[in-house]
Amino acid sequence: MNAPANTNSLLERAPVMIRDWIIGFFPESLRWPVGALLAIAAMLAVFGLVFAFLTLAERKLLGRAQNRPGPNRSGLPFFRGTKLFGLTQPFADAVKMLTKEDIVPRAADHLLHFLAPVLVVAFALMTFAVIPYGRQLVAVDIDAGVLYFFAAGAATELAIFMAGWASHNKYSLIGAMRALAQLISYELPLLLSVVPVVMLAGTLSPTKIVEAQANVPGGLIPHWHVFTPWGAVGFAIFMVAALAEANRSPFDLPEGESELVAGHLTEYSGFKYALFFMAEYFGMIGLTGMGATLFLGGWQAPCAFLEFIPSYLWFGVKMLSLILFMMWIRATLLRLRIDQLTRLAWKFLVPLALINLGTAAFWSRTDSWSGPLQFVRWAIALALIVVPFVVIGRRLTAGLAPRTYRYAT
Amino acid sequence: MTAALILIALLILGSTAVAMSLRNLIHSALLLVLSWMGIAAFYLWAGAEFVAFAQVLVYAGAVSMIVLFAVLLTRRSRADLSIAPASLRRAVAGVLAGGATAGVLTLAVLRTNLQIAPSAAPTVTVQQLGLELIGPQVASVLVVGVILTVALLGAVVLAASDRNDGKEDAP
Amino acid sequence: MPLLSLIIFVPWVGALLLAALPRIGDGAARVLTLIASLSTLALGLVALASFHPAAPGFQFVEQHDWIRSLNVHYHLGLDGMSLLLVLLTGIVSPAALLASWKQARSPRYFGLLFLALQGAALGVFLALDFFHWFIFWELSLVPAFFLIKLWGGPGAARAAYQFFIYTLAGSAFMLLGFAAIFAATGTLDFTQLARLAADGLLVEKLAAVSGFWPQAVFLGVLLGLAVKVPLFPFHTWLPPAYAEAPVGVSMFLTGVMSKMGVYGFLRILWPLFPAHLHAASGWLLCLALGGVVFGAFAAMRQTDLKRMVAYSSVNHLSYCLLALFAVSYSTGRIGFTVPASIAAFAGTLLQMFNHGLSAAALFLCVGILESRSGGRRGLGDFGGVRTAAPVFAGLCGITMFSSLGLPGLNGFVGEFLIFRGVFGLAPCTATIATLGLLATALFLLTFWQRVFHGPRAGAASREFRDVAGIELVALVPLVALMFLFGVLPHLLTNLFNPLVTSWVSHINPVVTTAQLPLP
Amino acid sequence: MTLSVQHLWLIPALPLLAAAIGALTPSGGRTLAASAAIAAMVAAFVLSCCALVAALADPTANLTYNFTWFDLGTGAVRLGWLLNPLTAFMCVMVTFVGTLIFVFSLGYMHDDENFTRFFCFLSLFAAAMLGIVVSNSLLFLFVSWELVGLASYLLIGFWFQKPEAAAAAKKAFITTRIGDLGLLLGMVWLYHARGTLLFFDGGAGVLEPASLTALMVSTLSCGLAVSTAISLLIFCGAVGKSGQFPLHVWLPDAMEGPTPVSALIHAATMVAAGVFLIARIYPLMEADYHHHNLPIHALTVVAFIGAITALMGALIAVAQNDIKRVLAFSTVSQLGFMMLAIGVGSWVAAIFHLLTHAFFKALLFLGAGSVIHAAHHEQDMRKLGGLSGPMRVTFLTFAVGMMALAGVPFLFSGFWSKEAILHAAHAWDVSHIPLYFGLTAVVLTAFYMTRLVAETFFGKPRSHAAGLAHENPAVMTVPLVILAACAILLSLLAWPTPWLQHQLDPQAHTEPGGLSLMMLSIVLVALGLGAGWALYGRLLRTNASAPDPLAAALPRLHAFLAARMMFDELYAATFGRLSNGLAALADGLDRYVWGGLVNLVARLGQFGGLVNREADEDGLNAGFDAVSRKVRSVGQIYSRAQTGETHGYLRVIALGFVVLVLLVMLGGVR
Amino acid sequence: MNTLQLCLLISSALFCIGLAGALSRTNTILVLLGIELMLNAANLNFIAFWRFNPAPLPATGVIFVIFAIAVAAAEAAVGLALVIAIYRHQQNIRLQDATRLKG
Repeated sequence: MNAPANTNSLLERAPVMIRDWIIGFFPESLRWPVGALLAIAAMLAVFGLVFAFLTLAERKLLGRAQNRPGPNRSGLPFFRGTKLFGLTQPFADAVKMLTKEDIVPRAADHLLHFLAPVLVVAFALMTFAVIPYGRQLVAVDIDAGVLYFFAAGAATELAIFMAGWASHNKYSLIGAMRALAQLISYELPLLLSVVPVVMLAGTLSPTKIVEAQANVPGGLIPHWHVFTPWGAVGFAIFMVAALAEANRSPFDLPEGESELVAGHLTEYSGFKYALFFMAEYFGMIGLTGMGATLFLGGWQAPCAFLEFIPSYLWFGVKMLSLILFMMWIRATLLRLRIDQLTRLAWKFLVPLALINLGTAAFWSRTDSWSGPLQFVRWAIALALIVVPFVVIGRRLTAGLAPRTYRYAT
Repeated sequence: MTAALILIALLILGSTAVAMSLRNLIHSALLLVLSWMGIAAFYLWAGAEFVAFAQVLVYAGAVSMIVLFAVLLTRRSRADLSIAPASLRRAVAGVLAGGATAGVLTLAVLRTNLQIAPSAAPTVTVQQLGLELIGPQVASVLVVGVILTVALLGAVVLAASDRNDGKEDAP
Repeated sequence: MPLLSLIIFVPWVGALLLAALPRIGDGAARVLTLIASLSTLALGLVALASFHPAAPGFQFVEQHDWIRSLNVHYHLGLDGMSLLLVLLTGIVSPAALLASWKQARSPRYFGLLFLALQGAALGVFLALDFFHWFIFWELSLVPAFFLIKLWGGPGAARAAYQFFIYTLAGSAFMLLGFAAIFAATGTLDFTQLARLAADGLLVEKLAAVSGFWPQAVFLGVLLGLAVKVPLFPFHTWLPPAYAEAPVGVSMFLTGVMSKMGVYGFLRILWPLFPAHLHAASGWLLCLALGGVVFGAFAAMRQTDLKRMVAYSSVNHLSYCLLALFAVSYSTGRIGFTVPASIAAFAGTLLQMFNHGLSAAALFLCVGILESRSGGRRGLGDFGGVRTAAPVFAGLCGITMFSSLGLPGLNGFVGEFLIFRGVFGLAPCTATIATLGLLATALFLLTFWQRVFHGPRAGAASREFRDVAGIELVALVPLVALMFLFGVLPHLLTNLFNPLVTSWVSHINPVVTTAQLPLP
Repeated sequence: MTLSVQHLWLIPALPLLAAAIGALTPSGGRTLAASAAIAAMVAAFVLSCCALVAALADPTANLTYNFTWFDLGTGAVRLGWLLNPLTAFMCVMVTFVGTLIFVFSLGYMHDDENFTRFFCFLSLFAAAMLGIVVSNSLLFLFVSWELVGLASYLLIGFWFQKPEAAAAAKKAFITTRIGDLGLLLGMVWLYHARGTLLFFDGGAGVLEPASLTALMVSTLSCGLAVSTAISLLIFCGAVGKSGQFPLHVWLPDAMEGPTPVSALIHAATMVAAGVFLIARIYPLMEADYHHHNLPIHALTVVAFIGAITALMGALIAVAQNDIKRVLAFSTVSQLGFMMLAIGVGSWVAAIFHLLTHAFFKALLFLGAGSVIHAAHHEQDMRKLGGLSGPMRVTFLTFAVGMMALAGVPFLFSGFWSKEAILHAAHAWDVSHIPLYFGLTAVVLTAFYMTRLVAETFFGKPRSHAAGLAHENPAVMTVPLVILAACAILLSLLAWPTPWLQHQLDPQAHTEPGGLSLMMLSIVLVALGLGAGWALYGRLLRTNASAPDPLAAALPRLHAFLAARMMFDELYAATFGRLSNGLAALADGLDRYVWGGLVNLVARLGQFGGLVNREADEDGLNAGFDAVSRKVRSVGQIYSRAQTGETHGYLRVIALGFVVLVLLVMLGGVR
Repeated sequence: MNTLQLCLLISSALFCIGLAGALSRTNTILVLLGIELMLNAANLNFIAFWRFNPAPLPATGVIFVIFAIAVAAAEAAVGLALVIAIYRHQQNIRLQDATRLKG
């Protein structure tokens, strides 16, 4: 990709310059580990804060959605009486979590009980290594980045099982089983929705995928994957699967408060519970980050003349918008039953993803069509997607009576 | 370079040895997962990233899940937890056989003089692998695809426990 | 217009129609069968109209590739002899159907099998490639077997089996022979084989394979044909088969089926293996003579009328063979003269045709007698039928005298020519053969005397209907034809005269060592 | 008014037409059939006369008209008509006698229900006979010859209800058929030798000098000339048809037919056909006469056969009691005379005797017929008697016939024709035996005729039927009178001048005199008549069962002669048994030898099947079962190794692997 | 004793531990896991040889390992399904009890 004119704007290169400056202090041999440590520290800091404020944002958003203000009581020790709009609420929560008593059931398998939250957070954090936050801002640029991302994601199920098994509690075990079933069911559509992107970009490395979505000089529509027919469907399936992977809203059955107390988290309390909570958010961040990278063009600006805004800002905006979108869904959609959930995955998303693969293949073959053929291309691609969508959709809901809405009178 | 290798080797061998000797199935299963992670690390050490992540994804992600599910589904009887006397004899026989094979293998490895080129770890990009797979190996890819589907369906059929099936098998 | 294929397949189409209409009434089935059978006569006459005897070789030739890998062609052709036999079939089969008009139990099946038989017979006379010739040859056996077995008399089953297996065994050898020929020459077409044989290549090719093959192939084909004619020692299947068969079938068997054998000799054996036939002709003459004499004398001993007529047809057919073997015997010898052999061949063909008519008519008369006596057909079962049924007696008398060879009727001309030819070529055999003539006269007159003369006795004593209606329609044409061909034989001889002359001219007088001039 | 040779075929055609009409008319149309038949005969007679006129115009010329019947190969089978004095005379005789007999039959067959059928057969017979006479081709002659045989068969077996008639008809046909075979062979040989069967074909004909010399030249291996062989074969036919010595047995039995039939066939025409045939091919017969180094001459055979037949016929006639049998044997004897005449070289005498004999024998037969008719079908002389009174005309005409036959001198034609024969026999230089046989025959003829007349007409009626006899109506007696007149008038043919001789054979020289022979024959005739009268005339038989004087004198000889010299029994013993034996052989051969062979093959097939099944059962299957049992036992040993223990298997694999690697390592396999 | 031999030693050690485990444990699942280990040992060898192979491309070793992993996964799935089926049938999963398939 030819570097656009303003890649060397100060803001753009600031983080890299800082890092080089710090590394400069260390001897050659230590340079690599120090660089890695620095990246880790930066990520922890940034995402730690982002996690904190995300919890607040979520509670404020839910509140507003349910026509109530949300947390606005917490204040600073010394600024009594000032309206902080609940900004310090996360810090208050953090203190609460740390100080609450950590109860471990006697019959529990202590080792596994302790190991479960640690592994969950560890694997969640490991996924951040490959996400490209900016033009050169990627912790580890390995060739099979996307695969690494999903491998790490897959490991989290292990930890959930440990949690469910170790707490020696029927509810937690059943909750773990349900969580596992959901996670495994949705891992497939998640991966399958990513495959077209990899096919079109021709590589598994996230940085190259983002570069593949660089702006064509003079093109008005951003050259992102989402703006192609298969890209859109892929992105939609990816987002639904991501929701399920992160145990978010419509798919948050495992710790459905109303039925299963907290699923595999029932026996956890205090800091371990907080860790699980943090891991969930990190998972969400990771998934939305990878979603943005794959479909929304990562740190690419929508169009050439907006290049002057630094790449990592674009990435941030996109990621946060996705997260807020997830929260928004949490506020609106109802929770799905376990059989609806798995049927949606196996009978709807997987076939659609496979067909999407077909459309992407058609799309890549017909790249050379130009002029009026573009519309034909678009029409065929859309048809290839919409028709199965409608057919499978109707077949799935064949047996159900039409939805009746009873508004509160 | 070899330090890392030795470390990884210790991790793998240690976890497998302990896993094989533990009585608690879940623990031995999880330890095995650890050993698979060790093997993935070895692949990383050898430079085959793709294989490593595939190993992690397949084993840690999927196989471990099946193993754990299998363990859970077959836990009712307490009998298997206690080591029956007969199995002690079997254990000794097993270890002896294992030892014999180990001795022979090490003898074989040490006796053969394998020259190695002192080159750096060769890196193979995913694209090269992809081209290789789609190129000459396309047949085997398809075959593996078929095997996996068949295994999937077979497993479902075998494991599915519908009511009347039970009666048929009653001796 | 593929006339010859039509001739062969119209009866078969009729058979198929019958098969396809299970609910057709008895009357309709009989009429349909008759029409299909008459088609042969009609088409034969059409062929006769546009047949010019003088043209050499075959006419109305149809040749299509059939099995290219085996070099087998669907090759049909018509020459004087085949036309004669087709016309004979055309005349005899409707008569046979009319004869069994009342009797046949289920006329539909009877018609079906009969038409199949007729088609196969026509196929044999017209096919010129061994492959489908042999198919027709074997195919004619199957319906004949069932007709005899299902509609025959008390001993029908045994007779049918003997007939079938005996003929089949014979033709199995013939098949082997032709397989050898095909292996050696690569072709099964009679015309080509004849050309090969003409310039000695056939024997040469067979000998090339291995020494004894020519003789073996000749013997095989000879056996196959001999069983069918039947030549003397191989005729034991004939009397029971003809006796047990129902009237119509025995008429067809004696009228047409036996002619296949003689046709086979003249069409296949003689042109293909002249030298071998000459070599073996001494023995064959004796056998034919045996057939003539023993056939006639055996007839004298028979009490069952049908067996008697069967033996008489053995006798008559042996005359045909006598003539052929005489010609082949005398080729190359001093006694050989062209007019004698022409007369012999002409006599054979005429005898074939005339015997077809008279034997069929005789069987019809015996059938009529049998129908009146409730199935009994012993010589002693009747007496004085002439007083009871004068018209029938008259017609049967004419038939009897025609098969006796009385001049003025059709039997005489053929026999006279045969004797004229055989005497010229082999005088001693001719003199012995006259014994046959005498014996024929003897047993026929005994039959006539025991059945027709004397006071009314046996079946004739009771109510004995004179011949009327259908039987008359069947019998009168045959008798009329006997008179016609008796007085005007040139109607027939014109057909095959050029053919016979060409046959004789083809005999290259292979002068073997000076033999005894005239045995 | 002359009849050209092209139209000669009309003579046989007319009766044939009448026969066809007779056949087609239902049994009711009696008058139509009869009138058609008689009209046809009269017309034929008129035409014959015209033909006679044409023939006598130039006696030596043989007028012929040949046409193609059907072409065969390069040549063609040709037939033709021949007109010469011989043909003409025969046609006239046949038609004239035929007409008279037809008229007689009107009366005789009047109350027979198959009346139309009778006339149809008679016309058929006449047509066939005329066919023989007019034919110029031996082939057409043979055809008519066989048709004559058929007609005689039908007529003899006319009353087919009677088993004897049916048997007689069959016997007649078979015996003549035997003769015909000889004729057929001769004809075929002639055809083969000369390539044609026409008598006179402008030089190429069989009887023309060219072919005769050719036939003479070629001789058989046994030295016999071809012409002799052929003529002897043809003579066999004549022997059969004319009832000569070996084949005469059918003639007496032929009397079973109605008397007009006997008259027509066995007096006038059919039997004469044989003589006519030999006369017709006389040149062929005579061809070898002048060659002396030949072992045998045709004519000598004919002569001797004729002589023997004449004597034998006369001898047997003496001992017969049935009128018609006596006349039958007399005919045989007279035919012997004719053959004798030809044999000794004078075919003209034979033909003359044939003509005269036709008339008076027909007269005798018809006379006998009217007697039988009157006596209600009583034929045995011993039962008749005393008919001279009531049947005056029959008696007188019968007497005329008797005297003509016996050869009463001068007045009757029989005397002249017999005289000519004896004269010729006397002139024959080969041997005189035929002459002596002839003379004895003359005596015997006179003797048995007088016996016949005496027994039948004189004395008293010895049976009730004879008693009732009365004269027949005119339709029967008129033909008798006419015939009697002819019997007398025919002597004119030879008496003043040998006119007939000149017509038939102009060049033949006739040596004068020979008066002593004539006187000798007159004496012999007188002797015969006297003896006959002596034995039977004077002491008339009183009743039917009275012993015959001759029988009393020579009992065994008379019994032998009464039994017709036992020929029937002889033939039955020899040929009858031979043919039955041969038939039995043929049938046995078929049933047991060939049938046996086929069954043997069938048995072999079954046996083969049996052997195959046994071998298969014991040998193969048993062996196979044993082997499979062995394999299973070995299998069991091995299967114990399969314990089902997975660990066991794994352990074995591991140890196996170890051993393998050790082998590879230590074995030094590099 | 170079690194390749070291790797081979590690893999053979892993192989033998798997074998020993498979042989000694009665619990079918562990036997299956032992076999799984032996398979992974083989994969180790492949990668080791690929790693020290003078001509690393084409990466046949790596591809083989990928296929081996896929097939091993399938095998594990079917194996464990069998275990469940056996369990349902004989209520325990002791391998030495499952001897119905004997000769």
